Amino acid sequence: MRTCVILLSFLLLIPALAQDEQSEVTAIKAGKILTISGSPITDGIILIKDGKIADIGTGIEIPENASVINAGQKIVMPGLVDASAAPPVRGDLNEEHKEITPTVRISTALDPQSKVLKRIVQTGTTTLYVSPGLRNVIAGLGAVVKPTGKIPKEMVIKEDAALTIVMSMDPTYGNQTPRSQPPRNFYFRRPTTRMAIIWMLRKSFFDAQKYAASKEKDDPEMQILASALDDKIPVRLNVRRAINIRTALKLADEYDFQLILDECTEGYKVAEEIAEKQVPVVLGPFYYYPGSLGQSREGREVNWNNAGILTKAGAKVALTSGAQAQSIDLLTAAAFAVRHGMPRDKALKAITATPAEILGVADKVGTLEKGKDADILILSGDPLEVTTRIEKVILNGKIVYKAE
Amino acid sequence: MGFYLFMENPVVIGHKNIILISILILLFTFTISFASQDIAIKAGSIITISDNPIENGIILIKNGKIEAVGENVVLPADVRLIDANDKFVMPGLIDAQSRLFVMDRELNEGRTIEPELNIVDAIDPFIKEYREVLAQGVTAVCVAPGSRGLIGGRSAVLKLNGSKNVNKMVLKADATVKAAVGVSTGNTSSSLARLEHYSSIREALIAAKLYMQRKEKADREMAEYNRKKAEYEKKESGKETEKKEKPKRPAKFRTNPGSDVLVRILRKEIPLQVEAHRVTDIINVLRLADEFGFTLILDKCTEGYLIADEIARRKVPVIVGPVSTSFVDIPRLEYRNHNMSNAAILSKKGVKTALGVSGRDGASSKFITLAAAMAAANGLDKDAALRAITLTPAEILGVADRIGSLQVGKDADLVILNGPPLDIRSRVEMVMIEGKVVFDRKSQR
Amino acid sequence: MVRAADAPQHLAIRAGRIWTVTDGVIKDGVIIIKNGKIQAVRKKPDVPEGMKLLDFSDRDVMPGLIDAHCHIGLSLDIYSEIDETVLAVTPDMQIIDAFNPLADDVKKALSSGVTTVLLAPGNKNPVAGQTAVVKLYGKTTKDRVLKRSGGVKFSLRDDALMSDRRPTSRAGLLALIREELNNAKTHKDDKPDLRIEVLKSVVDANFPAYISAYTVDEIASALTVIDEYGLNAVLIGAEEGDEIAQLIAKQNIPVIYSPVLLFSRDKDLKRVVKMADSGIKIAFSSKSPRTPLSSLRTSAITAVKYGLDKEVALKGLTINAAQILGVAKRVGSIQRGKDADLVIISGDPLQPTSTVEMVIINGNIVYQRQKI
Amino acid sequence: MKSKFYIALVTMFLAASVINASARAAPVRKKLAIKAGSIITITGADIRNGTILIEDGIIKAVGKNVEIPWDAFVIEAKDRVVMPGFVLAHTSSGLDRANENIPEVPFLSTFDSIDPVSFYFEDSLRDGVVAMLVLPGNNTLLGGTGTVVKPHGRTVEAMLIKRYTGLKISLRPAGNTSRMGHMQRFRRYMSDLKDYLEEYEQRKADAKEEKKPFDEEIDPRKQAMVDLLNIKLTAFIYCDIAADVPKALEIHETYKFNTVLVLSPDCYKAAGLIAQKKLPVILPSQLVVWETNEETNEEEMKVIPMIFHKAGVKFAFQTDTSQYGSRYLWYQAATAVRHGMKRTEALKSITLYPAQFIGVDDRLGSIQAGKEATFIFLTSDPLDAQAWVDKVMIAGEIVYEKEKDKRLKKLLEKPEEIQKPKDTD
Repeated sequence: MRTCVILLSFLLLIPALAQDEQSEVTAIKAGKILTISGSPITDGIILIKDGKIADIGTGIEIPENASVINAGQKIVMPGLVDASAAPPVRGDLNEEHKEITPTVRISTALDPQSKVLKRIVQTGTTTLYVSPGLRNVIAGLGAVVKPTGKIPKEMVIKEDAALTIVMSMDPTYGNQTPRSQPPRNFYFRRPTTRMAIIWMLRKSFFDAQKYAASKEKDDPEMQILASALDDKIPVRLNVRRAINIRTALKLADEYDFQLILDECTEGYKVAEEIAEKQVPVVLGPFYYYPGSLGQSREGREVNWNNAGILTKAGAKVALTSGAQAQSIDLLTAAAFAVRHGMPRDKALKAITATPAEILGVADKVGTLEKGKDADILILSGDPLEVTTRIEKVILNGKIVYKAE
Repeated sequence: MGFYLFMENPVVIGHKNIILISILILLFTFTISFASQDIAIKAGSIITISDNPIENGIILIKNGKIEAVGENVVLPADVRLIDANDKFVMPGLIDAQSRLFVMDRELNEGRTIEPELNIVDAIDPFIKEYREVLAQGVTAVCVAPGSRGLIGGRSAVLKLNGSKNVNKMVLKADATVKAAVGVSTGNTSSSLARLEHYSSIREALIAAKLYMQRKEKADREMAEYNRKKAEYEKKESGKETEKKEKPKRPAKFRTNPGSDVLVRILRKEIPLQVEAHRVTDIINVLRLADEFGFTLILDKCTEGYLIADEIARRKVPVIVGPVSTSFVDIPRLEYRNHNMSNAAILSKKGVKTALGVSGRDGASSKFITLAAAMAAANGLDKDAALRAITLTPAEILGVADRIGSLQVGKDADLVILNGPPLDIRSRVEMVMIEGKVVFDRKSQR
Repeated sequence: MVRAADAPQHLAIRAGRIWTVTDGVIKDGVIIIKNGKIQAVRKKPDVPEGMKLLDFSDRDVMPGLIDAHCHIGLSLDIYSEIDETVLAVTPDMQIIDAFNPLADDVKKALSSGVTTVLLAPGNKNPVAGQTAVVKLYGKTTKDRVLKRSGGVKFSLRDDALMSDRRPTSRAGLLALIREELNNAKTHKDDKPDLRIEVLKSVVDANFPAYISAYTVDEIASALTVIDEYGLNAVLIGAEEGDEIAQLIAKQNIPVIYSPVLLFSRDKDLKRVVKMADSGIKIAFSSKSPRTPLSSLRTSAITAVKYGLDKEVALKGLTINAAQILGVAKRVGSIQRGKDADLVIISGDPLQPTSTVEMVIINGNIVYQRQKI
Repeated sequence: MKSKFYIALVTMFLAASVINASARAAPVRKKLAIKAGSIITITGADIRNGTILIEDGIIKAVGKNVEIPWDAFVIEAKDRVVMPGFVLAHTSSGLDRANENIPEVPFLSTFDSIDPVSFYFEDSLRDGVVAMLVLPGNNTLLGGTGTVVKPHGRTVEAMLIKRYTGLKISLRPAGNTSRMGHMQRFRRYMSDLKDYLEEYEQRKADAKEEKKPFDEEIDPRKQAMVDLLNIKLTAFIYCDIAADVPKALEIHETYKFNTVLVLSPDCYKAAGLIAQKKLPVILPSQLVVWETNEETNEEEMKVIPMIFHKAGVKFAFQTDTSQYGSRYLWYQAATAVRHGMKRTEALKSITLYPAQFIGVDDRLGSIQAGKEATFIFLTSDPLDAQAWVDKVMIAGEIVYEKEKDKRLKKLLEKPEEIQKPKDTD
């Protein structure tokens, strides 16, 4: 008796699994579709053709050969975009033999088998920005990647997405003065203070301008700095304290480069200035209290509603999981941002469309629109509820995660 | 997949292998119904180890024990028949130098005399590697503390029956007490250090001897006191005349668990398993055995082939390993004079020789057959090689009454192969522990 | 043991089975050796007059084994002497200069049946130096050294990262290697520089690059670099290569695989099988002293146990290795005209129960097994 | 007239209680009635628009139509969800230092090292916790005994709910010692204790025999372990990895302790074993772990509460103040519900069950007549991410109100004037 019951159940399972194979066209029927770009669609249909959204809306008729994913009354939304995630790279994230290393491309060291990637995709993140570490003044070039593919080339969707520059105190850590003792290694160097950091920055920008003017074009490092200065590559400045944010804004005016503020722990103090300069902000990991998530001494004056205050002032804000804190997933981050005072719609944008814009991949990801990549989440309920769970994650049209 | 079936805790299902799991559940229902039933294996060739091989024989298994072995065995009515007509059946293999189930960094407490330590406390029953080892026909392993401790603690013989309950895994606790002499640390070895190992072990044994005498004395006194007390009380209850003075109770003897273990060694209740590599160390250990008369097992015994006669004369059993240094990650000093023919020479001289993998991690135990084959390649004859990974280790470790050969009354721990055991092309088809199928190639993906 | 000195001009070996590797197994054949070269391989057991005969009618003969990556005969303390780590980029360094043919471990290794090895610098330099192919025995340098310089060894391993020398990070490592290759590419001949010239010959693709990469990300970045600069490359190690086997096969890059015996989990033991199945040309290595040369054959045997095709395994020990190292003209199979590097073995070479009984290099008997 | 008299009385009462009541505490009424939009009783069904009647800080009645005495002070909470305050069955926070350096210190008590002004307690109150067992950390074999306190009060005495509760045994070897050695040390301690007790009893017997008075106390350093043996104390055994669980169970069997298991994330592997023994467990604050599937090489999500729930193990949640989300007990419960746990069970695991584990379920853990009037007033459903603790009442006394929470204001609102941050770094 028991046996045949089991047999039955096990026969019933087969069609369920058969669905896994992706046929030419896939169609998702959903009770509610949060497009983010426009207003939500009720009882809508999404057509997926070779990895892209072929069509989206209501009353679209589904082709014969299409395999249908029926999301019933569940909620469908675009895959999440993490503008600052734990990088899937082994070992040291900085090339520490000197402070200015623009040619270091973190994407060259991507680990396709990284567990971080396999996990992050199950929490709904389908696009992430990978940045070099924060130990150098000019740390190198970051890239936008998707958690799929067997070699870096297949993973990266935007190479040289931004030049990571660090104005927080991190570059000074470990540097020593050669006075007390003879230099034993390359850590006996500048900077050991904030002013030295800024000085080194100005110097390299100055050299870059000279280089841009001159004929000789044989220095790859200067080449990158130069192209950052004429807006080919956005500059992503890691800052925490209000004073640094101000300096960053000043520098951006001075050398006019395309500025993105990174981490920005005390952004709430200078929200207006940031907003009026129209500088996008990629918030760092959320801290309850100083020292809680091992952030540096600079994160002392936290405000739980940093995101809310910045948005209210009119700044463009992206919420992130934050490179250090891997226990956070973006949906939870958004839920708590709302809890602490961020408007609901802004919070949803802050983990999808906004980071996509900031990273310069808004043409591919961030919203559910015709022609964009089919990165789609199917949720059991409202995305901002802790009790809601991710049922399916679809990446480039393929189901990459399915909850048991 | 068979081995999943005997885990106490439920398999947590990954969304990928739902079908597989439901197959499992099917299997499960069957095995439940077969668990208590008698099993008969029709085998093309039965390698009993203890006696001559049997062609086209039958093995009858009744609730986990071997009921009968032979050409013509009368089968009961409702027997479950396993057809292995074209296959070889042999007893489950034993790795006497295993690290299976033992957590990394848990092998040693310190470079000290701590006979009281018990390797069972370092067992992790939740590791997955054991399935792979099982799939190579290994049904039991002996795990001992590492060689950093001079007397590192007590070893144990474990069965790979998939139980998550450590007590159910243990076939024999306190199988041996592990000691080590002259094992280099950080690949530097000084003869002085090696001498120090030897002498501090000797001191420990002398101390244990005195402890034993004190303990016995204390016991005698206590017995004496009880006797006196008894008759005193008799007098009490008797009439009031000629009152004797009340006997004084002797001070309570404070037992020391560590010394107690050493006492058991001196009383030959537990053998002392000593890891020694160089000739000088081996000689020293043999001297210790002569002096204190405990049961000695020589472990590793890398240079044993140079003094095989000495070892043979004292009838000391040896667990040789590793057969090839390639099983040791980085060649250590002790292995400088390593010889692949070590086992062969020792057993030719009449030493009771078992083989161990002594690999760098738990999963290495799966190479036990390879070790035997290589020993055979280097002069050990094939039967002896097979014996050296089944019955001999069982005898040395004192579990020969349960495992090691296919004899009536022993546990039905056996391996079914599709070819001769030492042939590289042979595959393990099925593994049984106490009559239960714990591995079955058919149910593998 | 026959002293190598009085090796005869002519030598005939009669064998129960001859594993020629390149054209199958010959039952009851004879190998005629003249001046250290194989003059003929005959299908009939009869031997011409006036020739010294070694009769192994009940034994097997196979070509000498080739260890495609090891550090033998280099020094006593191996771990300090194969890495010149003051500079990160040392393409002009030559490992042959450190090789001592009379070292103990070389003598010991003769019993393993290995007759030819690739010597390589270690993994601690991103550009480590030039490899060499040598025999374990030879009267003169000429017949001992097959290749003074077989190619340049690169390392994408974590070992190449150091806390006090560039590079300190994986990204930095790749930046450095790209920088060096770019320099070589754009190098003008007016200011001569040996280091750059060696690398130039590498980027110009006639000089092989031996790239050491074990994990998936290391291999992945290796493939990217190889593709970018069109290198003539060989992968060393490639332990996790099965994860991206198709990509390796597509760029048809041969692999010198790590000693299989370093692994203990089934998943790892099966990796080499998957790689071979997807069409990658595999050679085995001992990485001595990580494992002794005597375990080279055991490695192949273990791979066979876990599903590797026996022929592939045999080739991986002989001809494939010879081809990957570029010495197939002289060694790697029993063929007319090749060096007489032979191993007499007690049975099927891929059975763990069979033993090496005699080793012949250039027609000289260099090892003979004693009875115990 | 009469009510005036009450007010007078109450003011007197307040004057008396002002020492341990914080300044902003509302006056304690003899009789209180809470009219709540919804009441989550935990033990019974939820009640919409119900009433809770309180007398002298004790629940007299709860229900839909409880008739309110004329002299009761009525608290209107129509738009609030009232439920029993959360109970935390295990924490080592709020101590100046969680562990001693010596491995065997069963005679220590957290009562002596609790820091009442630590932010931890203020935060806990804000997060709706009304009782917590403060135990020593997990770095000492026999860590000492615990104390049940409420996160409110200026002194430990004022905070105290139950003294001398639970003894921490940690199976994680400290420093670079091995698990073999760790277990050896434990057994040694127990066998020495056995010897000691035998001799003690012997001396007692002798004294009796010789008709001498026997006034020898049990060695105070051993007292706690003795109480453990005769079930006067509960053993909170910490398992650092799954392999420690079998050992914990063995200890439980051998010494017949009254045992609660404190688990690390890895211990989910041993859920089956624990279920067999029907032991209560305290889950780690990290509820989701990842395991690499060896066949597929994929990362598989293991949801710890679900694994124990399915195995039929009764558990309580614990929190980690530094971690995102999991610093809130409601978040832990909500996470479990997300992955399929029954809502009622989840809520029990942060109220009733922990109360039972630490032996205060006679007073706390549910809303029932006879229990202490200790509630939290929530702005919406407890598992709702947007719900805030609006008020906390302990024994009929309002001890926390959100709008009076200055610190929270500072954390959520924009500072009035933008002062120049001083550069010290």
